[in-house]
Amino acid sequence: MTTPLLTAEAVSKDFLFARTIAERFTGRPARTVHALNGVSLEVRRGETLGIVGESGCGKSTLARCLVRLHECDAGRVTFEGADIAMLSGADRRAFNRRVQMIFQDPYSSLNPRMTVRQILAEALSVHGMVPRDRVDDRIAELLTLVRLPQDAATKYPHEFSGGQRQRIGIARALSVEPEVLVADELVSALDVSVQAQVVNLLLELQERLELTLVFVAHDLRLVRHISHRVAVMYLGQVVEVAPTEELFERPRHPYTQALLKAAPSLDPSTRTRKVAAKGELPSPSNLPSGCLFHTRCPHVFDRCRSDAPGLTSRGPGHVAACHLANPGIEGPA
Amino acid sequence: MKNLTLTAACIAALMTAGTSAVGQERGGVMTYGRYADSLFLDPVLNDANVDIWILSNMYDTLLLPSADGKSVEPGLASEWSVADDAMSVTLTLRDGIMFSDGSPITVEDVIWSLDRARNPDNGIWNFLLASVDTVTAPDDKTIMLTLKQPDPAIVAALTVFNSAIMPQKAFEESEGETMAEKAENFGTHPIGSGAFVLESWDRGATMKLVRNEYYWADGEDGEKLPYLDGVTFEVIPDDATRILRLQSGELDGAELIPFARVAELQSDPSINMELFPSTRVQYITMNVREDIAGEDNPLSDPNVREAMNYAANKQAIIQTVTFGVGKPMTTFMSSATPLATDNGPLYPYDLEKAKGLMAESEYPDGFTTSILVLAGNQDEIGIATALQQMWSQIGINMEIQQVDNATRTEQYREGLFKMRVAAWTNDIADPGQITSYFAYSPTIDALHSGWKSEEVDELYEASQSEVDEAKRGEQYARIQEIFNTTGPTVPLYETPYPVALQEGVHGFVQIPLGNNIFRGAWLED
Amino acid sequence: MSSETVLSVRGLTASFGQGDRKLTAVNGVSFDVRKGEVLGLVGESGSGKSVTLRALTRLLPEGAEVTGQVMWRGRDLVSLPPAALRQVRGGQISMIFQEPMTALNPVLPVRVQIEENLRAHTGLDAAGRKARSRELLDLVGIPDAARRLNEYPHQFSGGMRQRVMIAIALASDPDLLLADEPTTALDVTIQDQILNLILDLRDELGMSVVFVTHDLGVVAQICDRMAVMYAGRIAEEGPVADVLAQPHHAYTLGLLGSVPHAGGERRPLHSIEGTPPGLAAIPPGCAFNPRCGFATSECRQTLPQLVPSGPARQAACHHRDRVADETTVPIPRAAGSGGGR
Amino acid sequence: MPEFIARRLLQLIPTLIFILVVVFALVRLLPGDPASAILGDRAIDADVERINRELGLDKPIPVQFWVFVKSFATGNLGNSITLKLPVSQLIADRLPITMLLTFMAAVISLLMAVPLAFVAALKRDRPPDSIIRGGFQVGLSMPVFYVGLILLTIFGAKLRWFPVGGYGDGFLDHVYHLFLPAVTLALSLSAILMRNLRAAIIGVLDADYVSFAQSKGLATRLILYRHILRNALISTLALFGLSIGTLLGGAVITETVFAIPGAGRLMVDSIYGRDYPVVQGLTVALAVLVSVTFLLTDLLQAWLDPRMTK
Amino acid sequence: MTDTARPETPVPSRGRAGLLSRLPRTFMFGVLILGTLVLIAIFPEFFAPYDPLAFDYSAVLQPPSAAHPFGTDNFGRDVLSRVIHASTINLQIAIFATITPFVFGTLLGAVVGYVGGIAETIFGRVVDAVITFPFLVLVIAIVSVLGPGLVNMYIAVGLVGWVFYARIIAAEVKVQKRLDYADAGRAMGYTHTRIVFRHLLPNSVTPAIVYWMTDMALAILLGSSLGYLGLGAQPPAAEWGVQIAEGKNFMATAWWISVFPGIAIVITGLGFSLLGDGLADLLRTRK
Repeated sequence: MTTPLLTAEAVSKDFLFARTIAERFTGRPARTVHALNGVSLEVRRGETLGIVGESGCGKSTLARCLVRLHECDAGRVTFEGADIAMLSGADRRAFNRRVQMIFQDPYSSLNPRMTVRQILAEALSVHGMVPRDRVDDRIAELLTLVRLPQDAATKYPHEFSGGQRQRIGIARALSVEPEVLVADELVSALDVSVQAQVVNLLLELQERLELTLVFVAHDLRLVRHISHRVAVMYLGQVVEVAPTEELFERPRHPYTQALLKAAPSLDPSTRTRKVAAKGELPSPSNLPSGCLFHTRCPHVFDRCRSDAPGLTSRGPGHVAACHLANPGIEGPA
Repeated sequence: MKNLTLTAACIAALMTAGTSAVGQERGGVMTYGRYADSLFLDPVLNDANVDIWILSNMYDTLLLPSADGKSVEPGLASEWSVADDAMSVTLTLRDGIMFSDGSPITVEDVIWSLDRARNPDNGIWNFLLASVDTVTAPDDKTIMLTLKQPDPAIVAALTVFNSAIMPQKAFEESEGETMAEKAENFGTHPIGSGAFVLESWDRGATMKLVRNEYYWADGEDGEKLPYLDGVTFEVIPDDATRILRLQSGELDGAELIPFARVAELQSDPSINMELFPSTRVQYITMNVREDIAGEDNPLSDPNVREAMNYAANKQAIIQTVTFGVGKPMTTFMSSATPLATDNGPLYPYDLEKAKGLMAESEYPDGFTTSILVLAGNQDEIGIATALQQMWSQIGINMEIQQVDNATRTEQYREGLFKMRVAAWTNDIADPGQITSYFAYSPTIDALHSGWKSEEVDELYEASQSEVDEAKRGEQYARIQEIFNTTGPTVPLYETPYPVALQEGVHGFVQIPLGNNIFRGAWLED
Repeated sequence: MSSETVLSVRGLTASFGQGDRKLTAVNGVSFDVRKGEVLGLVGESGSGKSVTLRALTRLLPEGAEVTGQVMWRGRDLVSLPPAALRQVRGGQISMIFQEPMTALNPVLPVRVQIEENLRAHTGLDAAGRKARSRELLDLVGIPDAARRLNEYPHQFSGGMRQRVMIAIALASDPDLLLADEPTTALDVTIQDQILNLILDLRDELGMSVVFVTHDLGVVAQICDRMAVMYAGRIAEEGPVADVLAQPHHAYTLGLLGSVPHAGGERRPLHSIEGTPPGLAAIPPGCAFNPRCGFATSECRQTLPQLVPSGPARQAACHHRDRVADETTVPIPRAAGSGGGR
Repeated sequence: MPEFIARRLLQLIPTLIFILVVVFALVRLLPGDPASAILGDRAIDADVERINRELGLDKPIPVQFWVFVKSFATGNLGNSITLKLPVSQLIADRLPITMLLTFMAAVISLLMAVPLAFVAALKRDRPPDSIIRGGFQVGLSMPVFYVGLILLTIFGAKLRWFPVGGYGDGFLDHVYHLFLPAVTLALSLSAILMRNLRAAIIGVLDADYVSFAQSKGLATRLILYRHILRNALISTLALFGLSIGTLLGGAVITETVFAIPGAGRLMVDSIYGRDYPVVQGLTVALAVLVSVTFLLTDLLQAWLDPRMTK
Repeated sequence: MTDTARPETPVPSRGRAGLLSRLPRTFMFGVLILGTLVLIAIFPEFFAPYDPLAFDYSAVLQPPSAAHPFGTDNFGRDVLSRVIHASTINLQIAIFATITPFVFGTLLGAVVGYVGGIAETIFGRVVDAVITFPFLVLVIAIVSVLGPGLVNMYIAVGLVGWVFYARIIAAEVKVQKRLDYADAGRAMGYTHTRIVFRHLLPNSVTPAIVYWMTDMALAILLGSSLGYLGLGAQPPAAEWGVQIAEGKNFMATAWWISVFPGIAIVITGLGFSLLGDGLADLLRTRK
């Protein structure tokens, strides 16, 4: 649990909107969405790292950078110490095999024109996982692994429910025997009862196959349930990382605090009529100065508007990016 | 000496052609549907039938063709005579003739017009006056043409559109640097000597002519012609639409009625379906060169050509293509052409004979060839389709190739075609023109076929200066005999001009040369 | 909060199609809405909660058949003529939707979309409508209302769009707000804002709210009473705190077990096996029986009726007593391809 | 918005260059030359040479191309070979006719397609829908020249409600004359538009904002026009714009059948007549016209759909 | 409706027996029409009572009768036999005029849509240029260059027609490539070629196929328009458009020459259109 398996080092990623001709003539710079702004994170072997944040915080972009679906603009992502952007040929294929991604949308993440057998066989054959004559056996094993009936192999994705499709997606990822699974909002499109089934499956598989899991989600309860450690993201930055219990019990960043407070609790007795965080997310193409959260922070003071706080330690394995040591309770750190 | 002077009575005959005894009525505008618009209203520099066939309404000539196309009548010149040695022609201008702007027509105008028309640099029609050496005016009423050699066609040539009399002054005052540019500008609002004058012209759509108040000829009622206040040409390329417009009463007349519709319109009581005699002949031209683009050409074998002629059932083609309107040809030129021979229809259908000829030819087993037809032209397609079937019976496999006019003309001119469907109309009431193109090899290689007969060439050259009508008739009889028996064509039929007119339209004629003559036309109320 | 009933639904049934292909999405649903209360309709996809909501004002696609009774101010909305129904819709009963991006007409400025409501239900003149529109945007917390009225939906953020939709729904002071998962598409902090806004407006305007959601947390936070729906029927109904504390229906119990609870980290959730049935294949008896650990042959044969099961509570479960005693969901014995552990 | 227009106009430049090159190449590849077309069968070699010399066609192809490009650069499109008129004048005379015809056809097809698409969409898969779709399908499947002749026979010659072809004098008369041809031309477009619009309306009918509008208690008419039609038209509009090019092309045959002296017929006549300057000038003029139409439909779309100019 | 939009319920699997009954009725009707047509087109001799090219001067312009159900034309040819034999050529036109544009346009569109960027910009300009040419005029010009006849018509249509397919496919691939399954393929380490042709194209091709059906009907119409202008099928071959053009002059006296081929075109167009609509329904259920 000590050597990071996968790390993000000051990763930045911008998306450019094509300039219009007139903009080119007037020399106006292209409109840029700053999706990631210097994210550093490490994923340790065997752990589940939860990444939470609201839409537009960059968590999906980060997940895609981790598997090299996006190339980062600055910083680097390393896998076992090697910069993944430098990998090519067989190395790149090996990386692609060892680090797998599973997707949010159970309806669009499977090719609707391929049967489950074709989907799995393709993955198996492209990476040469098993000899040709073993393909069917392996598919059967995979189906069992994700608790799908054997006759699923001959069906098309549209013949399955959302939860079953997510199992197919998981089976596809597992077919190449990866070490890391990056799950992007894996269950958020599913009904609650089905969500629970998939979460249970994921937990079980992780244990059995000794997988490392990056679990990206916006549902705090789920992340809390599944993760060893949690990173909170806001506007393309990691604002706080801590072991799960530590984070949920003692959040040190005002944004984390607001997030936790805003999440509706199942306990009707905890009702408040106080809004957890005022205002809305600033535009990611026009970032605020200083601390990115200062426009919405209840504890904002002058320094927040000019200086960007770095991640500083708040305890064992606990870092937060706030000028206040313990916002809401104590003074500046 | 042969005095061709005719009296004004003949003009009256021309005027009344095709009309009933009803008295002429004056006024009104006749609307006439044409298949295509004119391009260029200059008598000398124009190139096409769409111009030629209506030019005479705007530009008058010294002499006029007769209604049957075979003889000549007075025009701007009231009298003419050819010298005994046939080396000059003297014409007398009519008194008080004026251009449409009211200016007098002078001998200077005549000299200028004829000199322009015969200038070898001007247009493609100057050959008609090629025999003229000088044009002079002994006095202000008399025109004298002196010739380089006798020309039996010279009188007829003076009826042809390109020798029309134009106002020198107005022409030269037209805008433009060169004569060609002046002609273009003059042609868009011409001042002429014909019965009508151009009022407005919406290119491709309508052309409006109004009566020329200064026209010289008198009508039946003793007043000046024309009877009509004007003529409006509507351009309607689609045959069916043209007929529909006639039937709906929007047109008073429509030209080029498809033969398929002739019977139908004949039975329509409100429509007068006219079939004006013409010099139009329909035939197949065969390329008779030994080889075409390096390939052996079976059509060079006279036996093959003769076989094809016998195997072509002209009567059947006349039935299916012209619906009985056409008639079989007796010689390569139309029967309305002066000096045309008539020894019965050429090559009556005889399949057995044709098979026999094929067996004697170098291609007893037949061959494959092709024919060019004008794309979309139903008559030509019909002819080719029928021939294709007929000739298949003597072992000839003929492919039909539809091409547009420019492509066809190019292949034709360069001698690359194998066969083509073609038609011809005389522009002059003389056999010389058609013979020059069909049989006399120096002009265009006998219809670009590569056919050549020394004897025909000599006879033709001799005939061009032969003024003895009888001798000339003999020369032409021999030319026709040679061409009809060995020539490069399959003569099919000759057809009249099918023109449909409303019941109340009188006095309109299309003469065998194709000219639409509106000056005697009148509309019944 | 008074106990005056404003809306009374009895035996509401909504079906689509005809003959063999007839699908019943809502089957004999009955409930009351009292003045000023927020009633939560909870369920998973396909449970019929949204169709129920839309059936109240017959806002269903052409071809849908609605029967039963929806009593509103002494009139039955199910049999109301269209013209009269239009007066009720938007005037007395307003509705807000899940996706403000798709529920707002993308090609019309916000002003038009508010004013057309005012024009339909109020006698205000042009100036009055304009003033009222601005007032409404202010009311739902949209800054710079005068300018934003002329903007188009795509120029608003997600949360602001939801506020716009609420403003439109409130245009003619409705007495009942039908909310169809209005916060599902929003981030938690924005959801928090909108939920508070709805509660504030309820308090200020004295409306009643029917709030459809699949999120038990949202129900816990804003509803007074809740009805849990499963396969087109109400499974159980009662005050929120009571139902969440002690479900009387096995489905409610399973739903609660599926939600991660603090303290249960990285342990299997008490999920329900299988998936909800499709409308075309609703099992006989209790629709939940194939997924239910309590199921007996009775459940497979007899449809349980919604009957009182405690103070102000009703449940449609043959084994409500056994369920009430359980704290976690038992695993069905007939489980097929594998269990949750 | 001005920026949007500027961008679209700039995009036109490479398009026009491409078209110029293609047109130049195409007309020179045509077999036969203007002389053949003009003189016909009776041409003798000397005449052909004379005409080619007059037209500058005896010069090498690169020189001809240079002259051609120069003529466009200076805006002087040259003179028609057959009609002996400036090409610019011919375009000015003929193009408006085709434009009016196309415009009328466009309006008529909208008038036919929109209400019937509504009926078909609202009565989806029921008899009115089937009848409407079947009817349009028949219209779509009929050759244009055939439809034209049938309309002419019935409404022109038999009933005499409309003139049989021609163009008439004065604007109203033009409109009157162009009515039947416009209907002919509109038939296939309206079928395509109807199909597309019907699908769009069906799509929009399911949209949340329609439900929302209904939940506001709005009158049905208001919902149909303001909420459904406007949104459905947006997607159909792109197709409509694209179809204008097709319509302009279809005008070739309609103009021939109805004897309308428009640009379509001029184009075909000029191709047949090897009237190079006219073919070149007219093609470019048509391309500009079509591009402007695309631009206009884009603008209309942007006006209807504020999201486009975001 | 959120409730019904995404049913959690698995769709019952389609058995073979269920397949027929699930097919849209329009599709079945289209298949019926075109199936019959293809059968006739393959074995015209079997259906045609006469030789379509045989003249019979004794039976010219006969109205429909027992001997000649569709009458005869001005050469005495049997119109029914000509309509039947024409079906071969017309189906050929429908297929050959569209297959190259379909295949080429689809492949190019897929690549352009996937690559995007500068390729897309260049493609956009080319498409603009081609679609700004009035289609029929361009085809007439090209046919004039190449000479009339069907093969040259196919070439002319092919030179222009691919644009429409490429546009459709490029737009669709652009949509599809943003879907997760495309990313899933990339995350699996699949090659671009595999992703484009194995994954994106099969999912993008439906609108092109549907358009293809319409295009085949349009090709027949174009063939008939070119036939009217004399640039299409060459005589004596029977082709419906040519037949209509041939019968144009007989509309008043012998309507049967043009009406029956006209009906044949309408029915064929209807068949393609129904098939297209049906295919659209059928292929869409997979999504």
